[in-house]
Amino acid sequence: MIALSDFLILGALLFSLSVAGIFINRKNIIILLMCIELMLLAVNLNFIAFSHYSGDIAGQIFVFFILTVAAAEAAIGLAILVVLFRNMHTINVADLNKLKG
Amino acid sequence: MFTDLPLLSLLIWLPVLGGIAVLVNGDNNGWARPLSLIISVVTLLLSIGLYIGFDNATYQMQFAEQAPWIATFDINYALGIDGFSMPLIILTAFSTVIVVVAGWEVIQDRVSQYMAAFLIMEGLMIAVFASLDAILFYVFFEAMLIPLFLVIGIWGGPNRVYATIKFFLYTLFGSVFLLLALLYLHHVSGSFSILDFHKVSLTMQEQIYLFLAFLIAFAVKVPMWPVHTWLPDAHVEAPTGGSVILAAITLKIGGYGLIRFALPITPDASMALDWLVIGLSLTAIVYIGFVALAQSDLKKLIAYSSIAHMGFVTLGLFIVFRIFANSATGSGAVLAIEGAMVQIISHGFIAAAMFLCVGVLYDRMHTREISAYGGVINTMPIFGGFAVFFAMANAGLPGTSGFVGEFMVILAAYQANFWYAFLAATTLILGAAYTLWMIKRVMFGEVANENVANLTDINRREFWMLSSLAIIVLAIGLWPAPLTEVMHASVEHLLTQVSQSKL
Amino acid sequence: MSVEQIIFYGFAAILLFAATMVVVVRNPVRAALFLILAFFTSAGIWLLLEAEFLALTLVLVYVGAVMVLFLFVVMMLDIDLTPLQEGFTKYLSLGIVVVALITVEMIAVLGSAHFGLDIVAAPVPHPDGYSNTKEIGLLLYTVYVYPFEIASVILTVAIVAAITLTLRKKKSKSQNVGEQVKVRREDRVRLIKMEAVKKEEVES
Amino acid sequence: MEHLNQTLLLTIALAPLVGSIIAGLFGKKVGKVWSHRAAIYGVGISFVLSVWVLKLVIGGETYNQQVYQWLQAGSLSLEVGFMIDSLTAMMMVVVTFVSLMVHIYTVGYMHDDDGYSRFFSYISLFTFSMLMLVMANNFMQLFFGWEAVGLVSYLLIGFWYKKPTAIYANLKAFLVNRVGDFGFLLGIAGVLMYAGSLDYVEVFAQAPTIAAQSTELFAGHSWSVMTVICILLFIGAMGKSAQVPLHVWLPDSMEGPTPISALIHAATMVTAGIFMVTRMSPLFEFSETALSFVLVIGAITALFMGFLGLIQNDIKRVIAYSTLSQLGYMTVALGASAYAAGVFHLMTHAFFKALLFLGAGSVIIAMHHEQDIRKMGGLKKYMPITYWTALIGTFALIGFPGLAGFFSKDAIIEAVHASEIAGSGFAYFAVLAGVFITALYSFRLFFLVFHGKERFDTDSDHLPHESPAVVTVPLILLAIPSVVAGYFIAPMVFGDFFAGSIVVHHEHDVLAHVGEEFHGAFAFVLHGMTQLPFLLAMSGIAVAYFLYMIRPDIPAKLQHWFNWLYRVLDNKYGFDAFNEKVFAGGSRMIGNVLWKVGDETLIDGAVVNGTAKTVGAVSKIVRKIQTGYLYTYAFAMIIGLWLLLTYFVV
Repeated sequence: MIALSDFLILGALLFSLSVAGIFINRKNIIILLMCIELMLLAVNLNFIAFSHYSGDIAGQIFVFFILTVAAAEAAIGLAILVVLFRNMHTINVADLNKLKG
Repeated sequence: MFTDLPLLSLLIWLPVLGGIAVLVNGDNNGWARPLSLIISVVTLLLSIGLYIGFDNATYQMQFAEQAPWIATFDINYALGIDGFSMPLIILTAFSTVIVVVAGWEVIQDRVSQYMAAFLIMEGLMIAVFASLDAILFYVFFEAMLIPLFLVIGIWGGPNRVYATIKFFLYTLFGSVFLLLALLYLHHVSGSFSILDFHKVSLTMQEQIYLFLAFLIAFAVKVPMWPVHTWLPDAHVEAPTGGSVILAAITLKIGGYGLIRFALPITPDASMALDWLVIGLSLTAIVYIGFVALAQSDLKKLIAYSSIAHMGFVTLGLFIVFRIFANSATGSGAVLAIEGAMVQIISHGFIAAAMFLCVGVLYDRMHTREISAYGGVINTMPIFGGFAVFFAMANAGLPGTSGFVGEFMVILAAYQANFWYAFLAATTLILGAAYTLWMIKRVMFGEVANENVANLTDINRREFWMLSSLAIIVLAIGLWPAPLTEVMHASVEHLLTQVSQSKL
Repeated sequence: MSVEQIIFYGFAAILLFAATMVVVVRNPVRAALFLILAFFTSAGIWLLLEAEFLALTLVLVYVGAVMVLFLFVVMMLDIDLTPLQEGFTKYLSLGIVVVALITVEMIAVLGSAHFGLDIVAAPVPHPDGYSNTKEIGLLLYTVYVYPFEIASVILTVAIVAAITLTLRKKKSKSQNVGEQVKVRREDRVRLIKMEAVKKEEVES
Repeated sequence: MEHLNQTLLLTIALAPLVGSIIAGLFGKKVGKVWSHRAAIYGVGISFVLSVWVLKLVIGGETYNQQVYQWLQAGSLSLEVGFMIDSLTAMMMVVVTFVSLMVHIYTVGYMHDDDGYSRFFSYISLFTFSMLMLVMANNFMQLFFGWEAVGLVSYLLIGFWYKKPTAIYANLKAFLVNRVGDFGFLLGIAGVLMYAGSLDYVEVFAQAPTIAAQSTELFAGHSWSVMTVICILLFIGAMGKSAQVPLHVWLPDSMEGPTPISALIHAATMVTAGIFMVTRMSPLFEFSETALSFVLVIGAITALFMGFLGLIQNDIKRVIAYSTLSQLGYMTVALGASAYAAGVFHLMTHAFFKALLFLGAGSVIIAMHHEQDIRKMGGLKKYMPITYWTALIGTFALIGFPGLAGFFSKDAIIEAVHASEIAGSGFAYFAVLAGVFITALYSFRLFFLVFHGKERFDTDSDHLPHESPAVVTVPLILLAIPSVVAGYFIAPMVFGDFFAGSIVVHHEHDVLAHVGEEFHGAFAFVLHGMTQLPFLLAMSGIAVAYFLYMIRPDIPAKLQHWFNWLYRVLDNKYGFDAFNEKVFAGGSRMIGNVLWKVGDETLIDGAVVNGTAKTVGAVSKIVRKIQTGYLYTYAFAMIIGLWLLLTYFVV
């Protein structure tokens, strides 16, 4: 049998990997977005695992909503990216320092 | 008939909504000025209804209105007035009419926004005086700053950014403490009603902290020495209308706050710390009197004189404890509080008039430097008459309203301590010195330069504006009884409140 | 080792590998493709957890729509990759240390000591005829109907926002009849008063 | 109107006010003629009715009622009301009479002035204020009138607002008066505290209880309350009645037009202090210390201000210093508890000093506004009426037996002689010496102006000539009481005319003492002929005649020999320089220091802007953390996440 902890640890590893991804790909905004998607995936995994083991379907509902919001986020994020690139001709995060005082 | 109407709500929301209407109407069709005038005059007429319908015999809140606002937190839309707030509301309504008239020709830029700012401010200020719910009070107390901030920031002088930020930060600094105090009082009393605050009993330590919070909040507004330095800057940069409202109403909120919050809620702390307030007030009177003497800018001079005059308000409010200690009869204490109130009202008219006079000169010469003037009375005789009259009122000449408050407070101060009266009475000399020296340098003498020679006397609009103020100043000076009558019951009630320990 | 375990570990290994590759590869196209792999495998794992509806949704929505969008954007934009690689190794060591710490801590919390089989027992499998989709649907349209509606609004807003953001305003060549009719003389003709100048002055 | 009633009294007070309003606010509309008519009718009505009131009061009537309640605070009620008794009635007649004369005179004097209507408005307003002052039945109204006359004085001294000296003088006058009012107001506050009322009758009724109390102004020093109150009140009188050291404004006030010098700065306003102290006699009687203070201040003023009159060359200033000196006499009388004598001198002085000023004004008109007496001389033949009236005024001033000034002044001197309170010895010397000095400077002025050679341009077409009737008629009308007013001495000083209004304690009652030897006015005159004051006055005239008519070279030599003394006198004992430097300069300096150092450097610089700067400095450092890069924030977030996680795990 697979224990709940196995799923949770898998989620944790997935989450850590995406965090590491944010660290090392700190300039490429596309990969940053992908890492965020991965992070959400890890979270979703946890939700579903808990839902399964506690027999409460509400967890899955939340995953559903997360998916919805994540899709929206991805759409807007990419749209912003496109506009950004159109105006700045770069997606390098290091160049996005307009807010620096 | 007036008791049937929700008169206070009308007084608050008519100018606010009217202001919005003026704003929406815009600058293009020339309706901004007449519309604003109509709204402000109607508000003034309605506010006179308060006087007519007011019952002098009771200290209870009158014209009360009550409705839940944020029920979750037990915050109510509770309004009501007593003898302290009613005259202030009328003063507010009157000042706004004057301001609208004063800005009639002078403001050419964004007229509708200018007028709307003042109308909205009027509603908010009336609301401050009429609120009986602490949070409601606080909201209006803060909201009122926004239009004033805009007025100074948009139509102000060259250094207006510094002045507005200083003004805003100063007052916000004070009101943070006010909010804390109100929240704490809610915690203790379980209500946000100011009247419930009056009844809650507090330990000495609680009272001291609350009192200091109130003092900081309202001392900035008054302003008391040493938190006064925002006022000269704000006045100097503000347009005439802004100065008028600032001097006539905004400062009064400080004195009103002390009456409404500090004295009745924390009577024991007020008594224990009265030396502090008295000391600061006397410092304001003497120190600021000297400082005013050294000014070379007309508006700064008047601003400083305002601070000195407001010193009488705080002095009058806080000498009552010493008077109680000194004499068995309470007439001295009544004299002190009513003197402070009369001073509040009278200063509203006189300072407004002084700033309008400066405004009249500034509109023509575009300078506030005293040295740029000289012999103005040669070219503007009618204006000169008004200026000398208001200067005399500012110097506290009997027969003008400026005398009444000072006279009452000095009489009362003697009953507290001879030296209080001694220091307070120096204003007789200092006040006359700085005011009349200014008048001498500006008004009298040979025509100083070509600019002065080309001055034209005041037009009909300015004449009516100044003469209406002059009539009121004279009327209060010759017969203050109608003004003080409305306060008697409230003052007596306040005195019973402050003389009962809450420990 | 049961079948379930084999499937789980196999899928988990692929998932972790794919995730690592997403993080490590330099080409965003390849990263996107690896991300698709990661979604696929996690969909498999979700099936193990009897979340069939969500597993399919994940594949359909993410792989089918979101990831395609990613690829589309990546390919559409002419991205110069070289500057984006800078500092890759510079932060690698720090990243690994921090991430390792987080991982260790998380595993310590989530490990078998707290969530092992002996503590949280495996649930009884659902009977035949059980429909995960039906269950979700029941809940979604009753208890969670308002959040559901809000989610739909969010999606709509997202669509509108995305379109508005990327929409390029083109100069319209169509004519506005209203403006043409409204035009007045002052808008078109400007009369200038000029001093009559003598010829000599002009020359000088 | 058989009896004193409110309508009658209100008419007296308000008639000049109405005249003032017509002349002032509608002067342009109604024109010059109707301006002065309105003002003169107003004051005329007041005068006639005042005489009527005096008659009723002599008939034994008194009046004390409120007109309206000004203010009520607790149990305290402040009212506006009238109190009419013999003192008030006498003052009303004097004020309205002199005022009426001055009004008429002004028609001629200010004939060509641009501010004609304005001037009438002011002097009518003054009459109203002065009437309010004397008719008051409480301290509040007294203070109102007190300040109102000060205001009108301010306006009138600065009437020619283009003259720098005039606007300097009016500011100075107002401020010095305010110093006095400062004390006066504190005195009123003291009265209120200890008597619990500001109504004369109630306060006076409480005088004995007040006198029994003491107060500590400085820790450890116990003062009698009555002394404190009386001295504070007297400081007010010192300001208004120009007693040393608050006298500095009066000579400068001569910058105003001559009619007001006569009305305000000689006859009426400056005597308000005397009136006030007399009115307060029930209080002052309880404090010998205060009386001594009054006496000494008065004596100093009477003597030393007389000296200054000796060296002045401006015709009006000489008379101004003589006014100061005479005010000193009145104050001395008050200090000696001879209130009736003081008030009597007030009355006679009002007539003859107004006469002298108006005479001086007449001379000034004739000399085309030249005021330097060194440029006059021999005017006798050009202007006989002015000459003779001035002669009467001068004789009255120096106390020539039979004229008004003689009776009043002699009564004062006798009273001081009889007084036994501290300082009376010095005061007696001062008033005696003052008699000589008065005669000397008065006749110096008289001889230099009217006798001797003409020191002006006699060839020109504009030779001086007698003034028109509007000027000379008031002179003649004022000359009459200057001669005859003295014969009222019997009822006023030694009789019981003031019985109801002045309170004198038996042990201070010097007038009763003097009165024992009083056997009618003529006997008093004959007696006076043999006394020291008369001899001193005569010798004063003789010395003046010798120095300025026979040997005009001697004064110059004296001036040369006693140069230091001359300089002291010329600098008026240095009061002006001292005030200018120490008070005016000092307060401006304090103001500047408080402003620049206190407000701008300490509060604004250190606290307000200092806070802003500290915040700025801190944020400059903190800002470095705020790189603006997304990954820095992400990094911070992750570190934070890790820290939180560690916290919860451990």
